Amino acid sequence: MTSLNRRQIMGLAAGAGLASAFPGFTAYAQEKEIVIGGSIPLTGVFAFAGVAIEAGMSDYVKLTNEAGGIAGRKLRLAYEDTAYKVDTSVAVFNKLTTQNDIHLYYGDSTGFAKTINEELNRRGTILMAGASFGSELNNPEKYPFQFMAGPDYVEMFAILLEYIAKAQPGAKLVFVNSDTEFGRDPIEASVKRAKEMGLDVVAQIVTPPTAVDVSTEVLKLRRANPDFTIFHGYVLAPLPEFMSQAKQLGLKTKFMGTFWSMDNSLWANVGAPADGFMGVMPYRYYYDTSPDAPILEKIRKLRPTYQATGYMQGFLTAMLMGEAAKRTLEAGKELNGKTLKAALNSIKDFDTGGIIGVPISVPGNSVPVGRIYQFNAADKQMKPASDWISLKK
Amino acid sequence: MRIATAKETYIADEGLLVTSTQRAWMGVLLAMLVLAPFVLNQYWLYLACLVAINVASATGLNILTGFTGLVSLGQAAFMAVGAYTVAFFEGQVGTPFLLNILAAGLVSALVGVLVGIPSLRVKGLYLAIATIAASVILHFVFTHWVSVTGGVRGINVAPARLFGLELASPFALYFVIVPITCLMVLGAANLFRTRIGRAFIAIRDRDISAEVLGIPLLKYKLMSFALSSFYAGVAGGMWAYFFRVVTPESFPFATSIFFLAAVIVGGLGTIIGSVLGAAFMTLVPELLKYVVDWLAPIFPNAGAALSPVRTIVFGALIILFLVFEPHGLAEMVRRARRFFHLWPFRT
Amino acid sequence: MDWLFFTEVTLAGLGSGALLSLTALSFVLIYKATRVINLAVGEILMLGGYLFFAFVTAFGLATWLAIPLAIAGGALFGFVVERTLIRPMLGESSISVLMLTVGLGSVLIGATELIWNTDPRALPDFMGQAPVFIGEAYVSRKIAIGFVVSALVIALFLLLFRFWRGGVALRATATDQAAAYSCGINVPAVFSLAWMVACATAAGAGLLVGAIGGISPTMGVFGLSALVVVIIGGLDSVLGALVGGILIGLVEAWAGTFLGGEYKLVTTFSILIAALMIRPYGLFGTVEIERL
Amino acid sequence: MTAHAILDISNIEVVYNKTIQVLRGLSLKVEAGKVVALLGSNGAGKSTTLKAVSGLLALEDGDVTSGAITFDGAPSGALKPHDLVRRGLFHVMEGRRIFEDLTVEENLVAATYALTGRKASSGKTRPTNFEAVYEYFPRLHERRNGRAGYLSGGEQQMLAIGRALVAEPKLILLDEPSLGLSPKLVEEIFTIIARINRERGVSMLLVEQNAAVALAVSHYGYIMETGKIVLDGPTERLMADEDVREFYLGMAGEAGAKSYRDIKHYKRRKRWLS
Amino acid sequence: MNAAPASAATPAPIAAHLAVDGLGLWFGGLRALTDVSFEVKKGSITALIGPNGAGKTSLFNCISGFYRPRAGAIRLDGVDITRTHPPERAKAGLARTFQNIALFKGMTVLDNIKLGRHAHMKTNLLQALTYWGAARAEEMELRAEVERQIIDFLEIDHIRNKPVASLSYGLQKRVELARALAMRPRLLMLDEPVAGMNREETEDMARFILDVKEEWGISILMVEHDMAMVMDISDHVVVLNFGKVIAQGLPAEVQGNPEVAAAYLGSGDPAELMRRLSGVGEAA
Repeated sequence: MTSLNRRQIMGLAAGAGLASAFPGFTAYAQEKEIVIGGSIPLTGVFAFAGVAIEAGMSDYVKLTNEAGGIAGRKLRLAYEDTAYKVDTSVAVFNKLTTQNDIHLYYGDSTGFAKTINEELNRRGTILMAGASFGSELNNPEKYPFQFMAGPDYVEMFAILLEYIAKAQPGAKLVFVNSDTEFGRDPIEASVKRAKEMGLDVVAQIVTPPTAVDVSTEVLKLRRANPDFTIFHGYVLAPLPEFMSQAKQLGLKTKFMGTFWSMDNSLWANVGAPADGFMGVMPYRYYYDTSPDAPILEKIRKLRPTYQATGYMQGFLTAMLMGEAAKRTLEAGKELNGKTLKAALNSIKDFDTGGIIGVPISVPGNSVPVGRIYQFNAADKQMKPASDWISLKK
Repeated sequence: MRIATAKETYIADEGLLVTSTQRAWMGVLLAMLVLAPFVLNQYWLYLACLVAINVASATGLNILTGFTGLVSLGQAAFMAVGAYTVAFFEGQVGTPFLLNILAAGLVSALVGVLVGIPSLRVKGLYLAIATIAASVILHFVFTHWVSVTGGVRGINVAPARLFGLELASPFALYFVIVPITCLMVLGAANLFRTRIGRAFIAIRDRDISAEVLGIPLLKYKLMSFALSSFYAGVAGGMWAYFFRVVTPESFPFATSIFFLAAVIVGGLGTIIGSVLGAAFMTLVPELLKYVVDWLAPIFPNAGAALSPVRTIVFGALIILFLVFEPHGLAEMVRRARRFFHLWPFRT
Repeated sequence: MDWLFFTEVTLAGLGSGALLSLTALSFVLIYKATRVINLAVGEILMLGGYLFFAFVTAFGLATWLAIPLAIAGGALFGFVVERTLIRPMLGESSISVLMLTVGLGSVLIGATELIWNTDPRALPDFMGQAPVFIGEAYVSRKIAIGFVVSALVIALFLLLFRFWRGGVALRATATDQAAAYSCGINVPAVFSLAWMVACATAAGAGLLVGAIGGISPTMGVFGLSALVVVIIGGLDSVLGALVGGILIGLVEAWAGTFLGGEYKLVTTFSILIAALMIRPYGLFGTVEIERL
Repeated sequence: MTAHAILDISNIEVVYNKTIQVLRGLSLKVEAGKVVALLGSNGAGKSTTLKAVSGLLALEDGDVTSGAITFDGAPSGALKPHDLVRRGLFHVMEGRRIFEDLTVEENLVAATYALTGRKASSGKTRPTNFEAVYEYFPRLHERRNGRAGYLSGGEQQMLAIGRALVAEPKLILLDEPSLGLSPKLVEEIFTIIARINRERGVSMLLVEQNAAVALAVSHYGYIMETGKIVLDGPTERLMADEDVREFYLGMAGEAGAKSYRDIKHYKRRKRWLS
Repeated sequence: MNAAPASAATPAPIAAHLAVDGLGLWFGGLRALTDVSFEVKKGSITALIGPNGAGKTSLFNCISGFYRPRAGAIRLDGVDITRTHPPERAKAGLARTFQNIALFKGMTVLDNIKLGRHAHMKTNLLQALTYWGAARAEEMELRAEVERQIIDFLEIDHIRNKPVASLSYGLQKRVELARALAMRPRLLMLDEPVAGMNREETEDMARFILDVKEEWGISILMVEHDMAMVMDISDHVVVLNFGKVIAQGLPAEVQGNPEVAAAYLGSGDPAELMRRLSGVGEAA
């Protein structure tokens, strides 16, 4: 009998331990705060961006709260690592939304944005943005509760093409993309667009996602001998090797990239071979001391060392979310997907505090603005190579 | 389960649950499974469904690798075939939910048979690599057969509908996914009470002598591949309805590794091992998140800085189990059962 | 047909093929002595690259010193892994040990992310920039150097196994450890040596691969291509690693150029399956004797 | 015993997996230059005894938990198996255990590691003593470049003994050299075993199921049951023992060989020890 | 019942149970078997002896279907089975044990024995997964039969639920015999059934072999080197050397054949051997 009792006690103890280990069993108290949820890739192939995004978002939250919050309510960031895997992202989404009252959400990939879209539409309570600039998402009908804090990939290409068309009409182009969803996204549409703009895409090169050695691709490039080579679907590798081999071969082509391969510190590490690399960037860099950028000043005070491009992306995304929430609350409306999106789309000629050099509007799901920067190896910095380019719809 | 009668003593002896204690525990477990959705919140229901899907797939892989001895690193690809099948049938054909799930299993089984064909000649680790090759080729098909798979963009899947109800939330799907998985696990347990299960084990232990004992090797190896990928296909099909989008990146190679790890951690060649292993490996990363949460006050940047730890823990779990508990969780359960059986008289 | 272009593509293929061969050599050495497929080879490759990176940038060492140190670091790692993880697994099934190395790879990736974070980085240049021309055909300098180094190392091992009885000891140990002991072979030493040399080779290959493509926690996937090489060449054959590496290097180069980059992987893996159907133990692998 | 004992096993106990005891206080001696037979039924612990001597026990999770083994005047317990081989103790294991993937000659090369530290020629890939092996076993010479796995059972046994010869040992432990061999080959192999003993003065400890042929080549014999020695003596004495004659040599009393056709059902096993 | 496909050739008159006729087998240039012919009569024990490498195992492998002979024919009860696959032969009533025990280490004794019945069972995959009706009935019938006929007969009831790996060598050999018996054989092939056994264990095994023949009426073909046992229990002896039959007949006839003695038996007398050996040292 004694043993039975002891066993029961043990069972109770184990049960209690279990309950405390599984917070799902306990209810959460609601606080008067605005929570931004986040599925953020702090590990995995996209971690370099995720870490910076998290920093940017939490800094925005911090600055906003210091300034009194949004309509009197504090902002809070609730996020978890996803390792850039769709199922983990969904798990994080489900977990965070059950534990917090979430109306704003940051998602990490195109795959996740597409996966969760049905759920967003079903709930209708959340406005989501994220690290993906997938052109498919830039469709307010299909993705009514999502947006992106910058141009989509096709728009990024469009900005590059616009720059090229102006700098060298009729130039010969080569597109180089990785064989991933990310890499393939803008290619088809952009080939068409280039043709319309009188530019000549003489070759398209696709590299396997895990390419290390690019010698054969460089040989192909040499045959095509373009004036401009546009990379898409990479972060850094194998671009430096591509460029240095091309230089060794005496190719005159100019190399360009899109947002996620525009981080300054990555290129600073590459050094000389990176010289002259250009690309489209929707935001200013951390070190930009333009007078019309008070926010950058604040950021530099908060974080004395360089912050990656993902930081700006995260910061601006959080800012647009905050602005949407603010406008909704100030209009006396309840926070939900519809009201938030409407508030977001009401943003017109909005001053980002200098993160973007021109006032922006969010007519649909994207912010089609960008600027061409070029890397200067001597100064180890990306320098503006054009004015801000706003695409007209 | 029928209670044995005097006439059918061997039936009792060969039942899945031999003692009344076992039957009682199984009853408790089933009751818990039925009650769970009314107690758990959405997040834990989400995890419960994910665990169930993974259990189904891990059970399939254990049939192939643990019981038949054919190492496969292609389980994720078979799941993908199932998921695409569901997406295709749901979107383009419009057949009903359960039929689509069945079709997912069957199409996957067919692909499994194709992939299994080299297994007669190619052995051991060479075969494992051949299954990697098969998954690479399948991935290529998913990316390039745009008219069926939607290419890199993949396919969105409409919510499952059953008896006019829309099954969109984890709560609703739980009532389909968990029973299907339970049936599949039961099926696997039954299998190893019959000649087919024995044939699989014989092939694992010594394939050439199995042939002389009357077991046609190719037929049974292919059957094992078919069954294993049927399980994967059904799991993939449920996955498709659960996540409602299928892309080529949905089932990366790492998923195959995950399932193999789950089966090893759970216990190769045991049914309960597949269940425990899949549940354990699915839940560990979640539990780690809580650890990180608890540490957050001490290390302000714990979330970001400690997250590679999860990668390390995944690897370390595999290593530790292999070195210290090579027969996996199943063996630990067995030991615990023996302990409680004798407790408190001996330890 | 543009023959110059074809020649250049072929040369590039030979170059990357040599790197694959070198990595494959690491697989082969370990398999030869311990019958273990080390799926962590890619991560050890990565470790070599990061060690070199750390020695040069964090410790400010000269490259000529950092290179041997990184390779020695690989050897040390091999030694530790063999002693602590592989030896307790003696006698376990090959799939268990295979998965152990998968776990090891995961731990290495996590540790690398923890220490160096996940940014991709370029290695400090230690090969120079000037291009190499063979006749009129262009070869990237790094690729050319990689080819020469790989070829020398593999030639060295081929000669070693031809004229030194250590090769026999390695294979004897792999076939039957107890019998090897009973022949006076110091089995633990053979295991240690094989792992040390193999991991040093992988670390060295990591330097070359990292110099070409940069280093990142994901660079370990290179090991997967090398795995294809050893399966085609035969898991226990140095010659197989050489021939397989060159073959895969060429096929990848040709497929990538004339079909498109997206066809590279699928072509090599299709060849893998075809090769296995014809020769289940690879081109030069030892056929296992099956008896009733 | 006055002669110098090359091997002296004294009162050893062996436990597998820390739980299963196999040897319980076993003692035996091999005098220098002699052949000693160790007989007993399956599972009595004969192979375990040999492995305890050669140190290979550790590979199978076995431990010598008490007692002492002295080889060539020095305790062997602390030595690794390969060190023992290099000191002149060679174990020809049950089932031949040749390296199937290697050629015949490579198998012999592998055995040259036994000469490490003993012979100037130890580093060479082909020391002169290969000729001696080929002289004993001309068939191995014919097939020296063939893969050892394709040799017939008899040839594999020859190769296993050939490897021992290359190692130039003082003591050879032979585990069931007759297993699976035809009567004639058994005679051949045992003739060579006897020659090696007599021509080279190599001592041997021989484990055999074929008691008749084992006793024919030995000077002394031990019989073991369930982990200990139950009977021992010079070969002549053992062969005269009635129990040995019935249970090991298959002789029915004084009458000579008994037929397998006459075996009674449910025959009770003779207990050597009560 | 008879699953072997009918041969196009006219069946030989059913004189023998197993008839091996002019069998030839070669690998590359290496001749393993040349024109091997012999018969196993119903209800008899036939022993196959010969030097190592003479082709006994190759012959066994040809009969059980692991090798394909290049020439000749094998007939079981008059039906040509030369071209059939091993599982079909098993179904037709051919069972064997193996030289190196080939039990399935991951299974219990009972499951190992049950496995032998595989070819005679009908449960399909779907029935197996559900374990309904026919599948369960079939399993129960098998269990009852195995218990009644085999486990009792071979006196292995105390180990039926043990994993085979934990058994001693002698018991493993017995379980292998049990598994072969579960195959409902008409012809049982034993490959060195008493190798590595001492006199006492050999006696046990000999008793079981004789019982199988006498009580079950199964014909036996066995390879064995233990001449004392072979000569005592077999009805017919076939001697192979260099892949050819050099003698066959009654045990006594074969034993007296000088060619057999020269190729295989040697002196056959330990006493004689001892005399020779004692002279070895001096001679050298």
